[in-house]
Amino acid sequence: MTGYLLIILAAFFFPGIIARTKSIASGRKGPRIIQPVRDIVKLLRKGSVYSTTTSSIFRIAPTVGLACVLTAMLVIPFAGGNALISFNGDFVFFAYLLALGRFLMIIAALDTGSSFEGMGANRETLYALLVEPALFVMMGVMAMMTGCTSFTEIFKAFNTVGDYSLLLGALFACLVILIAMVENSRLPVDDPKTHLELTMVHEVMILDNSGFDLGLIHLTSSLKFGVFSMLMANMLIPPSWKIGYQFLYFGVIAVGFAVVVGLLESFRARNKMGKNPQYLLTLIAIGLLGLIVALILMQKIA
Amino acid sequence: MNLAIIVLFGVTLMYISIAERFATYLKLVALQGVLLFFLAFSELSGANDLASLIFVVAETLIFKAIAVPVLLRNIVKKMKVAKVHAKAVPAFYSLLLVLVAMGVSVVLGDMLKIGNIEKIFMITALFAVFTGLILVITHKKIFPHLVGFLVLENGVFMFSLAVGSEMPFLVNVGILLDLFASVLILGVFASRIGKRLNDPDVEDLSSLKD
Amino acid sequence: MLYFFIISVVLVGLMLSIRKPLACKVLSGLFITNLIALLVRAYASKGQTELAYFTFDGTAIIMLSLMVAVAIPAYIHSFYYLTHESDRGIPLYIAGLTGLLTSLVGVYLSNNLIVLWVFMEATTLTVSVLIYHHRSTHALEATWKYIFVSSIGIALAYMGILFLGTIVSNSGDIPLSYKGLEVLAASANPAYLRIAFLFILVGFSTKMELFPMHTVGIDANTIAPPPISAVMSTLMVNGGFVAIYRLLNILDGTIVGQWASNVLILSGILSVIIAATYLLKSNNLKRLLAYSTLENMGLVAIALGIGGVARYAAFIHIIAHTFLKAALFFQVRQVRNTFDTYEISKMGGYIRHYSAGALVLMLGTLGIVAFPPSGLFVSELTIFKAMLAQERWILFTVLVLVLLCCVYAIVQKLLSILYAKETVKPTGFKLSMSLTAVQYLLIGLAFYVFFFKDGFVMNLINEAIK
Amino acid sequence: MNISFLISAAFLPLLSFFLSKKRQFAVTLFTQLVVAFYTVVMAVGALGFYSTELFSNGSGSVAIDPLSFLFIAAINLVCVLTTVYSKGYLAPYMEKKNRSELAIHGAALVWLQVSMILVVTLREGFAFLAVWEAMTLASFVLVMFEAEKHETFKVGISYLIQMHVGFFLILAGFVVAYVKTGIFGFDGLSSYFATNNGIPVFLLFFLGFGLKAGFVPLHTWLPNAHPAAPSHVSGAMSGIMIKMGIYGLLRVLFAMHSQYLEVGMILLAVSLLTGVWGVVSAIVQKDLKKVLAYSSIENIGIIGIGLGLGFIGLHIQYPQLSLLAFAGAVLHIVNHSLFKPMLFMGAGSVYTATHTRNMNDLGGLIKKMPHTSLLFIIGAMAICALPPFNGFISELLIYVGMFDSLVGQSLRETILLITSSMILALIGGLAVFAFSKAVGIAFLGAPRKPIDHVKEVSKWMLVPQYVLLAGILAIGLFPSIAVKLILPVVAQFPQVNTSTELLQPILNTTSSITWISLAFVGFIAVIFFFRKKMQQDVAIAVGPTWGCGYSAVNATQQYTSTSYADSLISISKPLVKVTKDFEPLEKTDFFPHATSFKTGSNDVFEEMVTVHPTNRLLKIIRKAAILQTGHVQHYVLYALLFIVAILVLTYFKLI
Repeated sequence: MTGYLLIILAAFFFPGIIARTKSIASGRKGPRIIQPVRDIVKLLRKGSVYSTTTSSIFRIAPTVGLACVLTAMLVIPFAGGNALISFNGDFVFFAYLLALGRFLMIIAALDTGSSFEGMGANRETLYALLVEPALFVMMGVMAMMTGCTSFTEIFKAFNTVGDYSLLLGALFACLVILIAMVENSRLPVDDPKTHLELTMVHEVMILDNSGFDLGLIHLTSSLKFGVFSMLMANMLIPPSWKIGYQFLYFGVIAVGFAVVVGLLESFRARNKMGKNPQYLLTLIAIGLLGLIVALILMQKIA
Repeated sequence: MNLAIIVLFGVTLMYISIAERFATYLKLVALQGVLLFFLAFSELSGANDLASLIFVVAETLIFKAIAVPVLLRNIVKKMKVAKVHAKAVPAFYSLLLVLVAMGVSVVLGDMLKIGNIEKIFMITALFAVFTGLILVITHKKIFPHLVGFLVLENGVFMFSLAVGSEMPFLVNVGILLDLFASVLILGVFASRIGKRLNDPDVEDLSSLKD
Repeated sequence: MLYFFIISVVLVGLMLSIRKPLACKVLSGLFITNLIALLVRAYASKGQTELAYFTFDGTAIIMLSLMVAVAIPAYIHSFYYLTHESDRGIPLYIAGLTGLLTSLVGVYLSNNLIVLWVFMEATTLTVSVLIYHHRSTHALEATWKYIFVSSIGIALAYMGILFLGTIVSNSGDIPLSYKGLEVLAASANPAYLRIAFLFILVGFSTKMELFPMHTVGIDANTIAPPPISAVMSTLMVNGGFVAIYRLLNILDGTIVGQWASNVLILSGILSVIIAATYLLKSNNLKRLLAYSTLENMGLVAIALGIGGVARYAAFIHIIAHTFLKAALFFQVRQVRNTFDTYEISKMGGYIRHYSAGALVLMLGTLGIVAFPPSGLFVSELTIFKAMLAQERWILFTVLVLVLLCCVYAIVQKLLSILYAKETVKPTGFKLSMSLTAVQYLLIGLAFYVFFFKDGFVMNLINEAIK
Repeated sequence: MNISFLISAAFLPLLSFFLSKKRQFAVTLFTQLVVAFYTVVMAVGALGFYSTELFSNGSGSVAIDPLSFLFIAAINLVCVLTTVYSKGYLAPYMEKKNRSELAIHGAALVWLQVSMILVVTLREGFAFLAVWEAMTLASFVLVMFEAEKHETFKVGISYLIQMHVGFFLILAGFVVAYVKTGIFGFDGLSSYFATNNGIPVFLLFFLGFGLKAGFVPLHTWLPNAHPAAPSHVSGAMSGIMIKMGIYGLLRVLFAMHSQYLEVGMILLAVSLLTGVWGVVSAIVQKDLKKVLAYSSIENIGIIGIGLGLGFIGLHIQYPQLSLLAFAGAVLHIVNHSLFKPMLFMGAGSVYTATHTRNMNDLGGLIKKMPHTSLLFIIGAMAICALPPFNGFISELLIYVGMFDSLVGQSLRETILLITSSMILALIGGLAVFAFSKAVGIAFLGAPRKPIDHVKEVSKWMLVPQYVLLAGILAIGLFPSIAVKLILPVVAQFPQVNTSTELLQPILNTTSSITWISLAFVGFIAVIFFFRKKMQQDVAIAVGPTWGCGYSAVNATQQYTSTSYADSLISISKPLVKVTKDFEPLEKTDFFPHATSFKTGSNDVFEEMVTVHPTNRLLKIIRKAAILQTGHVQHYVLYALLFIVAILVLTYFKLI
């Protein structure tokens, strides 16, 4: 239960910290940390405009998207604790649930009938397609090391497997950062702040959403950030520590994650659209590198 | 005595393969009929059953020596112009083929070395059969096909003489009757084709093909 | 037996003398009853020999029953064919057909090579009259070629029989009867047996549509009227099969037996390959069916060559093929009248013009390419099983490839008649329903071959194979 | 189970030749229901062994074991539902086709069902092969329904020939086993595999049955036959008939005793290739039914991956892996025979309403055909293995099997398992790509061609789809029942123990999935209710889609299926040969002539495996046709040559 609440807590502050770091990096004071939360609340109360070409799919897609993330959070434990629901193969369920949310966002984008949204949908499917194997390789390695196939048991057993788990934990934490950047369409793959629709990926898919739906979508993306920061925390926080220290450590990781994202966005330009598939392949390469390192550490090679 | 007749028969076979004019074909076929008559007569004179002797004599002399050449002659008469006829294969090669056929039949003849039938009869019979086939293969016109078939007939008859002396008379009758029936039908059709196409040239008889 | 021959000769004579079509109908009816009486007597007195030269053994009874099954519809179709279209020479046509069937009975029942040979010669002469029925230049050419090449074949066969005669001469009992020959063959000089088999096989290959001299049979089938080509490509081919099957039985015991089977397989596979090449190329409906006969006889030759259970399959193949091919040829006439041509490329949409006939054509097609409900499937499966049991893998792959081409060609061409766009305006001619019913009956018989259990037909075949 | 009753039932529709068109459908449906009811009742009662005399020389020994029972249930369900669907689908064909064509079609539908039921119950070689060919014949007749189109005619015949090739391969396999064991049929296989090296025979069977199932190098008939056939036929064929190939493969696998690694490796390699290649080609297609045909190939690949992993589990003696993988494969067979017919029926309804299957001409159908579109979208989500539906359950079992067995394996197995999990994830992503395209472009967005004449299809066509939807949701939300049902089938695999201590973790997983799915539905309800309440008193306006200020927006600016797939084509060129043919305008012609731009994708494997070899073979055969020259002397020459040839061969002892 603690994991669930912590994720929601992190989600509240995440976008604010990113905005603040970016503005400080560019010399501005920047808005309050909780400004994005206020935006979402304002959006939830506003009226909305629906396009004539859209159908019922367009209307329910954001709702199901948020429900997917909320259900996905059920399976994520906190630092060795038990998740609300845990069963063999729940990380597969986690990945495919996010895929369901993404599937509905894509067909909703196609539903609007605008060429921009079609472009965004097309790119989104291709990038998601290339990211999933990376996630599975990572989870495969962890299952290989710990011998169990659910988040709770893996993270329980992960840190105690051996001293080298810290080395792998760090490697996989970086991998999670990169996956999170792609999953939430942050900089190297997609630039949220650009105003030229031709270059957008995720932002262009939600062009036509307005009012309550737009609020839901922003809430979903911030929650996703919370989820990935919790995943990263699970890998780094040793379960043997006391609860107080674990909360503190999680706070440091979450804020650090946000600051890293903000800094990355300030000092790095967006990839050329044609280069993205190649970039995503590097993610899978890092995953495989983690596999080989694990194999060496477990004396399976040579 | 038999040997001389058989050698003469062999010569007629070779000569027939290079014959050009229809008239020469006629003469050679008639000659072969006569030779066969003498051969059959000398062969069967020993045996005592008179009935088969009379039949064979009648059959060879009347059919082979007289009736068939007459039939062929009136076919030739209807073809007013075609005295000389063209061959599918030049004469030189058809003679070469006949020689090869002779060599093969000699080899085959002595390979089958059972003694109870005169080997020389066997060789000439095989030689005649192969020559008949070659005649049909190397010519385009219907008339040489007919002649080729007759030579094949003579070969088979000679072979039945060599073997058939033991076989009962009834069986021989049935066989020779059938052979001549087919010759007659062939003759009738040949003349019908001659009349229909006013020139029994077999080239244009090849419209039925894939 | 003797009465049968006398009656049939008398009937032929009467047909030729009385020119009226009605008389021909009555006389042919008489001939059919005569035939059925013979069949009943044959089945009753199984295994006995009559007139010294004829025995009623398993093969003969099967072939006779097949003849009865095909002859009756052949006569019915012929009368429809003669009255509607050409009225020239009805008596000559019917007399020729009766003469042909009589000589084929002689071929089936004879137990002596010479008698078999004589009746074979008789079939050639009688069938030439039928091929020449149209009296067109094509008919003339086809008849001339057929007689000429068959006569050469018969002469070669006679040479072969004379070679066999050499081994009989010293024993002196009934010359050249199968049983006698079988006993003597074991001790005979193998070289003689080999040449004899070769000459007889080549001689009779015109009759059984096998490789060396199948060509004229194809032309004859194309030109002859459909009922006649139905009889030719089923009953006459069965006659050729009986001749070669008897010969193979004689040589079975001897050391030459294996060699003879290999020659038969070689001839069979060559004829199937040639059939495949021409099936792909031919655009004439009757030519297509003639080549499919060549292919099926090639398969039967291979089956005889492989021996063992494949011999059993050969008989089933012959029975099923007779029914299917007869039904298809009878249906060809209806197709001809609807489209007024035999060109397959011009025909089309037959299923819309005359759906009953189209169904016969579809069932016949799927039967002839050996799909399950047809008896050919049983025989082909058994042939392949026996072939692979003898580890003949190259033969298997070549045969499979070639058969696939045949199936492709036949199905594509025959079904294009049903479904393609027609270029010729159909004449709307409708055959009487009774005739189509007869075709359904024949196809039903072919499909029955697939299902029958160990009925009386099975032990007949076992008897035939001994 | 009395076979003669079945066969006599199969002849019942023959009398529909004499009935009017309307009543023909009633006869067909009635016969199918009788057959379905009879077989299910007998199958349930007869989970034992029978031997009834069936064919002339082969004893048709009938045996119903759990695998046959599973297939009988699936066959009956799919066949009856597709026939019900066909009533609506065939309505426009009533005038065009005459009575006998419709009668043949109805009879063939019944024969397909009866022959498939017989295929899964007969074990004896001869009877099995006969019924196998009867199934091919029935499906050939069904595919040839619209044979007046030349394309359908050509495709139907190439389908028949390829199935015939498969028949010969299976026959060869049976005979090789028969020679050694004396039993001609499946029963002889186990004793054959026990004694001698099973790999060559396995390969023969794998090629034979793989041809029918649609593994990649042998699949070339599938993408052509399905679009050509009417939709209810392609639904039945893709839903259940290609599973007959899998059924045959399972029968052979049940008989395996050893060599598990080689069998597993072959299966896994081919299936991975099948899965990836199938779905990549599905993405590139323009024709809606071709997309579904290629996705059938992909699902066959997933089933193959399950089987392959199961056998690798047997080799490394890791019982959980084989149990989970086999359970996943068998469950995926059931799942696929549920959602694939539904999707084909959806495509059929689209064709009935709009008379086109080209996605570039469709779009915006959800406004005119809400039911069909909704069903198609749910079917698409099920086939992409997205959670609340049944596709996810079988893939989850395979995933858990893979990850569970990773611990403590040697290097080779680990790499094998990790790569297959990665590729399976890749297939999942590609499936999302393919079906988001199919759904988004065909059903959603603005209509690319006017669709005012389009209206929702009749009730006959929707009811079967809703029945299948119920099946999908049942398995999706309550998987533990499904796993328990297929357990006896999994127990038939060699050396697989389904003891409770192994089964318990699986049942835990499935029950918790039920809970989490209900939680998911609960979340959706809560948010939806919250959304409705918040939007009650606010203004909801309607306007044109935001076009960045461009006023003359029209439907052609939308993404089409080709452009949507372009991003993937750029990185998967070798796998998928996309052909673009258009005559570019030269600089010189100032008054440009009318030009055209046409893209298409032809099948890499099809050219390599079927098109080129057959063309070459037919060319060689045509060149060999020189014998029938018409000259008599040539005919006599052949006789002479044959005699001389045989004499020479005998002389050199070659014969």
